[in-house]
Amino acid sequence: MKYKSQAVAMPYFIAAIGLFVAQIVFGLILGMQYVVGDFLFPEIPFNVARMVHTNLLIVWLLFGFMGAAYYMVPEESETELFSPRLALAMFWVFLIAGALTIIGYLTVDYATLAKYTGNDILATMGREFLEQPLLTKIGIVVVALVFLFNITMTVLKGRKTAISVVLLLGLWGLAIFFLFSFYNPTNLVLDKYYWWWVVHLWVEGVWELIMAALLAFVLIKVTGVDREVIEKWLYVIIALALVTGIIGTGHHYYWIGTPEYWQWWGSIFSALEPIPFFAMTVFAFNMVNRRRREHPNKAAVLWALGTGVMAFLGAGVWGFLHTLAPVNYYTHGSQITAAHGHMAFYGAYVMVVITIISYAMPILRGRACNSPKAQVLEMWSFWLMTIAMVFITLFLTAAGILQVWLQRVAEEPMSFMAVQDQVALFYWMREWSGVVFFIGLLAYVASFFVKGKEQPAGA
Amino acid sequence: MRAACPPLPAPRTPPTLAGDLAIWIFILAELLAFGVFFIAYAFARANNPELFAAEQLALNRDAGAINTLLLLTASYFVVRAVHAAEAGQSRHGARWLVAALGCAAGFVAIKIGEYAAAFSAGISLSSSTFHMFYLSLTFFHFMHVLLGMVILGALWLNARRGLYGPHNMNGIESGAAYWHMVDLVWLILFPLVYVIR
Amino acid sequence: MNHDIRSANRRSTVLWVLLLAATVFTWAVGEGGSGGAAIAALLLGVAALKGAAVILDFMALARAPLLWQLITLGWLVLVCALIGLAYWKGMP
Amino acid sequence: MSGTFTKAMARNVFYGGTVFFFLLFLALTLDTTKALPKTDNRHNITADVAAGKHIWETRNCLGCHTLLGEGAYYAPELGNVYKRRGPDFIKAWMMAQPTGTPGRRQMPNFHLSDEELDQLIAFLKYASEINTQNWPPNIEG
Repeated sequence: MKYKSQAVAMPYFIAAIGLFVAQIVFGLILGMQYVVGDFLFPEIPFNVARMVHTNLLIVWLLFGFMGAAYYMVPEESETELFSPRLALAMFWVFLIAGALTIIGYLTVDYATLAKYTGNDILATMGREFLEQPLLTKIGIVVVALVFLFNITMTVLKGRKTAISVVLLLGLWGLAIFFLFSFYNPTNLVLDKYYWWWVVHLWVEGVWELIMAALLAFVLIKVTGVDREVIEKWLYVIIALALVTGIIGTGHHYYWIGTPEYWQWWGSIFSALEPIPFFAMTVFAFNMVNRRRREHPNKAAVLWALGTGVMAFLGAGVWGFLHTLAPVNYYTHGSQITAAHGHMAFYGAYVMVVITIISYAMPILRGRACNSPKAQVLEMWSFWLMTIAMVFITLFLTAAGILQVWLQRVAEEPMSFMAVQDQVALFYWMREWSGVVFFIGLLAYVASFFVKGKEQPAGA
Repeated sequence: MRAACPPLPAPRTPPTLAGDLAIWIFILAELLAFGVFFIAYAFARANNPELFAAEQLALNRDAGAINTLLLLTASYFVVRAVHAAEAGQSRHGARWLVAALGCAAGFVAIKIGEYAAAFSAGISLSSSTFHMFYLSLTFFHFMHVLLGMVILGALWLNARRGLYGPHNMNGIESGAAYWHMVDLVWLILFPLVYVIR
Repeated sequence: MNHDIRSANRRSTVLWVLLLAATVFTWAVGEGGSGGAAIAALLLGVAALKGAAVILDFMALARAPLLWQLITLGWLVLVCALIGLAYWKGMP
Repeated sequence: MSGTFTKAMARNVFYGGTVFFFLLFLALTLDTTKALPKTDNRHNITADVAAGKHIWETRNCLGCHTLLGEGAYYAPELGNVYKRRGPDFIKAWMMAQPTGTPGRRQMPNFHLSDEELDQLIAFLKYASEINTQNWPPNIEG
């Protein structure tokens, strides 16, 4: 650790991993409810479990991004953080707000929660991924602004590198596009149109800047390749990501009451969206092959390469699979969407956050890398989680293809629920893959507690 | 292809790309987007050739042709500007860039006239598949012309200050390559959308 | 060097005039009002030749590495070929 | 691939390309905003529809169902449920929940009043009349 204030990243990373575990527990509950419909009903209805599952994902990724920024920015800027105390204070505010929200979801009826948190003043709740009560949303904005202030001031007073500027841009974009979550007109089409300005322009827009910056940072550290080389490829990759991804928003505007031309614009540009992901994979492997040093943290290198490959598969390939309008006409809102969502989020964002944690956490704990024993366990967790996720995706894809066939293509279409019974076998296999994923995650957590001969810090 | 062209000078060794690799990657992305758009147009047309032909006939082919001449001429002027810079006459090249900007402005003016006529005739992105493509393709290209003009303007500012020369060609060659790309896609767009039926 | 540039200028000027002429030709065919497979193929061919001239001379790819020539000319040929295929498919 | 490759040019391409495509996106958004009245069924938005949407949101219906294909994939599409089932069925269905059949997926009872049910149905009727370019492919959603 080069700067004392980087230490503030540690609680963020710990919270991220803790919430990740909770997210997967709820994922397992959901998977179970897919096959045993009345599992935990009425204590935890499906809609509540799903809300917790997706919201936890978003919150822990945000914890991860913020932790990453607190770790990276002092080192990039070559100066201490503007205010470590503010960063720590915001950690507790965000953690408590997040915990209260989740407890609210689980203990209070959603309509009651809405009533007591000001949803009648400004209705923003009840939309996918934006289920948070108004108070939580405002809390997110406050935390984000304070965080951005802290980070921006740090960058301004220190060295400005391409990585820190791109990271800042991504984080500012994240905050700005979140503001559209406060816009909720009665007109359903407008509501959906701008809902995607949060969701799509996050995950296929500004988050990609954050992801690319994180990846570039770790690659510089573990490969020792010239910063100049990595930074110019960083620019090229994010340029391609935004050039295709911004108009690519159109692939969500096919069937929600928007004009027909989005089918063309959306198809054409989102067909190009795999290119930046492919470029990122090639880039990551290329840099590792050109490495000038053997970094002792093998696990971090593995996660970095895995991010490239899995982001390309999940976001690139599985996205392309159903992005063309004539295909999407049949697959829209089916298990194929779920398959893509799982692998894309895991491959792009979960893995990149774990990459930075894997790289930074040993250093934060005062060593260059974990002991070989701990690293071996961590690599086991990598393979368990990643392969399990591949299988989750494959089974959901199979379920989706069958679902589309029976429900939408067949001469005599079956009803939704009848089809669900037909594909139950795939849901069972998905749930078992989920269990393996959970085991992998437990192994990952355990790897933090494995002792062994460690290398001293200084790398 | 090469045989059709006048003799080329002996290639400089080693062969190099004129302009920055970054701009060329961007150009490739743009060419891909345009290419896919063109092909989409052609296949959409194949489903309904009569309707496409009828609406296509109503387009202003004169305006399209004049705009092609303007873009080609602008491109030629840009080539002259690059050659001037290579000869160490950056300020002289600036004048060629002004001429290119003039042609580009002419293109923009004619295009705006065309759009005005189309909108007053009630043509919109939603009025028919052909009009959707006509407006989308030309507007997408139109915005590229505007961006190209911004780039040419920046080149002009630098060229006027005498910045470019045989040892500093990266900027002007990159900008020029982008402008030629804008020209290149129009060379396909014009016959495709305005003429071939 | 200067001699090279003068000859390059001359070559570009000749190409420019040819490109203008080809454009007028395309326009005249359009005014003539005739359609059909042969005309479509002819106009696409002219467009491809014009594109090749711009790529090789204006964009100076004639003196670029072979890979880049293949990519750009390949793009041109592929796009024109697929357009041609679509027109052929849409013939009555 | 020789030739130059500079960070400054890569940066310019990033900023230029981003601004360019975002402006293009804004232009398309502007056109969409102008074209929406023809497809989004806004002239049928009544006070009941607005109230119905509020009920829809505060019961987190999207936590299980899809609406125009967006939401969770646990329960049937409701964008066209008005056409598939009709108002009376929907009302009866919601009042009969949960079924309590062992092992089957359960929908909570939201204890909506008759008026609230009518408002929710008004919202679903409005949603079913949005021009979705013929999606879903058939009535089963």
